Amino acid sequence: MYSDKVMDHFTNPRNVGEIENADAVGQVGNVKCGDIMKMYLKIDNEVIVDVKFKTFGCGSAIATSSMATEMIKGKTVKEALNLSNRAVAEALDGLPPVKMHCSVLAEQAVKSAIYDYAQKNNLHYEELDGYNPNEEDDHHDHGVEEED
Amino acid sequence: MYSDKVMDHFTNPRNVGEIENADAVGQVGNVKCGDIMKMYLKIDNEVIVDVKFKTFGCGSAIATSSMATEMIKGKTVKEALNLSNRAVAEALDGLPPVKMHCSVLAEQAVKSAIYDYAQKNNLHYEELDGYNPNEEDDHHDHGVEEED
Amino acid sequence: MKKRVYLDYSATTPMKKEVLDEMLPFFNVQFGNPSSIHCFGRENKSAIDKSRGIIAKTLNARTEEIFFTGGGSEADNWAIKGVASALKDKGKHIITTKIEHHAVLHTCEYLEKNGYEVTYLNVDQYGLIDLEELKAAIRPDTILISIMFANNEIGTIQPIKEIGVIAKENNIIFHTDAVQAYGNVVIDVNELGIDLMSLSAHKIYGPKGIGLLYIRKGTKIQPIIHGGAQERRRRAGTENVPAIVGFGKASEIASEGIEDHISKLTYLRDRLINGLTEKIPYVFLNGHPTKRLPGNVNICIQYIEGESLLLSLDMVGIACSSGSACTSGSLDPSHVLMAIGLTHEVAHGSLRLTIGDYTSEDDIDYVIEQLPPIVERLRQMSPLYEKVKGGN
Amino acid sequence: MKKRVYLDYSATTPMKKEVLDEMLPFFNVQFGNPSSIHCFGRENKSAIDKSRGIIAKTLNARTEEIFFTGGGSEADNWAIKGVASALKDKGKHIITTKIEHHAVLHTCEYLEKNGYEVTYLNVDQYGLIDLEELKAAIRPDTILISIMFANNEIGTIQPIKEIGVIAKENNIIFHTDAVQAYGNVVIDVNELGIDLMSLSAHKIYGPKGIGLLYIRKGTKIQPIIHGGAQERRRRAGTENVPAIVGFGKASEIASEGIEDHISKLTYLRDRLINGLTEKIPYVFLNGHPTKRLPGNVNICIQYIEGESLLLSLDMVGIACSSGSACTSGSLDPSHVLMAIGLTHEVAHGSLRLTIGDYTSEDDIDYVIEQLPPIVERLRQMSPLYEKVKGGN
Ligand SMILES: Cc1ncc(COP(=O)(O)O)c(C=O)c1O
Ligand SMILES: Cc1ncc(COP(=O)(O)O)c(C=O)c1O
Repeated sequence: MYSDKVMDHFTNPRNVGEIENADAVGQVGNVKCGDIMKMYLKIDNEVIVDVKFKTFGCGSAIATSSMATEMIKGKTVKEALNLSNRAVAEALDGLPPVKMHCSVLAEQAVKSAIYDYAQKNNLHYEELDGYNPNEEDDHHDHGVEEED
Repeated sequence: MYSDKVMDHFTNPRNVGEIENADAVGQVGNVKCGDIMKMYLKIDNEVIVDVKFKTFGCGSAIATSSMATEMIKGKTVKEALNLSNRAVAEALDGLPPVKMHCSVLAEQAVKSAIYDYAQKNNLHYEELDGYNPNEEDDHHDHGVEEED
Repeated sequence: MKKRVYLDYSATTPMKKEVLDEMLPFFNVQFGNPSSIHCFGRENKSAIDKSRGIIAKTLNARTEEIFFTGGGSEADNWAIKGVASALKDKGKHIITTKIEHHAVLHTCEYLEKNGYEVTYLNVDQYGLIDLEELKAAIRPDTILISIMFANNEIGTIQPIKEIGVIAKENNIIFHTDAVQAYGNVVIDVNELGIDLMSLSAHKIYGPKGIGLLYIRKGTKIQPIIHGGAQERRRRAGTENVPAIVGFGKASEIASEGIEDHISKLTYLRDRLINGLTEKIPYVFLNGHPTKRLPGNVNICIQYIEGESLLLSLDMVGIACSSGSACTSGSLDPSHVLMAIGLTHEVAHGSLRLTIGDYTSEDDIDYVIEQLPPIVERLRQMSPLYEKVKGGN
Repeated sequence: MKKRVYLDYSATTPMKKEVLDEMLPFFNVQFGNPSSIHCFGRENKSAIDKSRGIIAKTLNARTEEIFFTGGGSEADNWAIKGVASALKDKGKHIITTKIEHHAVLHTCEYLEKNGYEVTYLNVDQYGLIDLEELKAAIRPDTILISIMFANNEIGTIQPIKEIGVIAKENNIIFHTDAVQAYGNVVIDVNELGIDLMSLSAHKIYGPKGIGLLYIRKGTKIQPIIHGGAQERRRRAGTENVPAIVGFGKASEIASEGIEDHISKLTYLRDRLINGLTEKIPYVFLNGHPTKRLPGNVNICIQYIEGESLLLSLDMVGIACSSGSACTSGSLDPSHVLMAIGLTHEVAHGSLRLTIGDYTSEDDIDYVIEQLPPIVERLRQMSPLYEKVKGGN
């Protein structure tokens, strides 16, 4: 079902935990769908110097959170904003179709944390234009195949 | 499916053939249903001294014809008229439900032959009262179970 | 080899060796079509009827009331659509429950789209229906009551006898999906007033792809698979002889050993329930404490999600499920857990461990030993657990 | 041991050893429910999809166009009822033939009772439909053309490609029951323009109780077995993993050896036809001399009845059938033989001998040797034969 990479990040997730006095915190997902991701960032001079996450969710939710934190650690905020869900999924050697929404969630967790950072510090990132963390689709598609 | 007795009478049918100058000939059944029995009797002084049959039909049609001829041979006409299909079936150690109609046919073949004898000789047998060989039910039930 | 503990007997069971041995000759020696009159097929009719007889006896039914199908789902579909179609002139109202298997629920939904009305009875926190609510739901046009014998997720056993009485009093056909109950509960169709009952062989150590519908003589029902004259013209298709023979053998074994089976499974079940609820905080049992299948353990482990639990358990060789195996393609929390009043959050953390004939006390103790650290690890990752940690 | 010659391959086939070997582990080792995510079940999803892929390839279909069912009859029911239900707003007219298998015919009759109209096309003396009659039967409300690929009794192969073209031109869904054709005729669903196709494993040396419906992507069809999400939500029920795996293996073997299979069977078939028609007077072949299944011999032996023939042949170890095995419960002459214009009398004397992979030339010669005296013996008993004897 899952690639070895997914299983590795599920079994040994990187960057689990919280950051006290984080510069940015974002939380996405909802219990109805069974996935919640919370991300903490430490940002220094526009560089993400530390990142931690907590996730309630399935194996791929945990693995994508872990992978996403790895991918943005040490990157600039702008670089982090350009992280796409496909990139996370690819870095994990792919996800089953029904699990692609987990990678979307990971992308959104990053965005949501940076949005928090922008709000707090009165910053503007054009990558966040039009982004509203509360507008997140409650009934996102889980990718189950439709009949034709 | 069939009892050993049925198989025995099917494999070694008794009294197959025709009787030239028979005193009575009867034929019942029709090709639609796939069974035709023809019976020839030699009657002497109200006693069936010889009997032969020809049958187009399934294994049990042949076996019941054979058994019926055995059962009436040497009997009086009256005794033969009292031969019931159940008696023939029992003598064969039973027939499958869907094949019970074959024993009915055998009973009717005997009746039909004796009817011919009665007609030819202007005789009256009360056992034949109400019997009309042409009234035979074309669409007789083959005993296949009905749904409820 | 790594330890492997199978605790998913409600999803399916391994076939017993005696069952397979019984089936083997029918694959390529006595393989003929039972409808044939030659020696390759002829005896197969009696092999089928022998199985039918064995199974009928375990249910106190008559041989000719057993009709084989391609599985439990087909039997459920048949019972419901078959009665709906046969009695459409009498009425178009059906009563069922909110916690049925999807084979019943989706069939009912299909009928709703085709002019029928369905009442879905509520269940209480234990998963039990309310007999008064059932009585109140009955209408002059009610043609069928379909209530499962035992639930596949939480194991709750319904008051079947009482339902049978109500159905009879109101002259309504009573169908029960006993796929999970059969082999785990003693079933007497006459004592319980059951008119139609669905069973499936692969839940009782028999083959997959074979089930049956018990049809009480005189019950009005139409076929749903039309064609050849098999199963006394009620279910077309070349008979699956090996599977039917295997079903018969599995039934025989199950019925002979049922008392021991029940007491052994009940003992292991309660040991597991007690072990887990004692060792792990924020855990509670779903379903009824005693009116439940002997092999069913269903718990909610708060603050974590079921799939990650399953994966972690799988890594230590423990196989179980989270909600119904049949629904794990979907990610929505189980309709059964919602019907007993759980929140989404809690329902997502459900774990079903189902015990069977090859489960040992060691297996149970292994789970009791392995699960707590897994739960702790996942909770440490969970943002929902943060809030409660303080009070821990 | 007494010689036993099986010549009833169209009724069912023995399962090949390679097929059984492939199935065995799935009974009690890798037995898990494919919907489960643990190690007992997980790999079974891929085992199923592997089979699906193998079978798809043999048909030039896509893997995701194959949907497993509980047999050929269920597939036929599904195709017809599924389309009828999906397209009921477009129309309620279906075209089929008079010589379909009962799984198609009785399904059509059921629909007729439920507001649909069905045209049953005639066939000629060889069992072939008339393409002009088909074209003329098409109406604006025609939603489905269901015409069998090859007939199970007389073996006649229809002009499927031409039918496919007509269906396509008129934008009508085309279903074909290819239960008998599969493994005996090369089938390319794209080249032949087939939208839906029913197959059954037990006719190609695979297990009983498993079939499939090929559904061309985009074809409108509703499920008939509702429930769990199996088969991409189109056919509910725990997957019959061993049988699906066996079906895959049987397909693979059949497709790899199909050319040899066809030429071997055709040779034996013609040897048998020639031998019997030469040796026995008043015998004629039913079906088309060349557009017929490679293994099918169907003859009428005048003046005698089929069952007594079968019994006599069985006693010398020859197993065959008279008309469809599925209909032998009934005593009416076969609807197929009536449709090609035979009289009742003659139709009752039909014999179907179907050849398969384990048939040898010796077997054929044995039949040619054994049958004539049996026929003679039965004719001597037949009152119908008296009339013609004179001219003999
Ligand atoms: C042409 C045809 N269609 C359908 C079927 C039914 O297949 P099954 O026996 O697998 O239900 C058969 C065989 O019985 C057949 O020969
Ligand atoms: C309660 C219940 N009903 C019906 C079914 C369906 O049975 P099958 O998988 O044989 O179609 C199952 C199991 O999947 C079940 O647990």
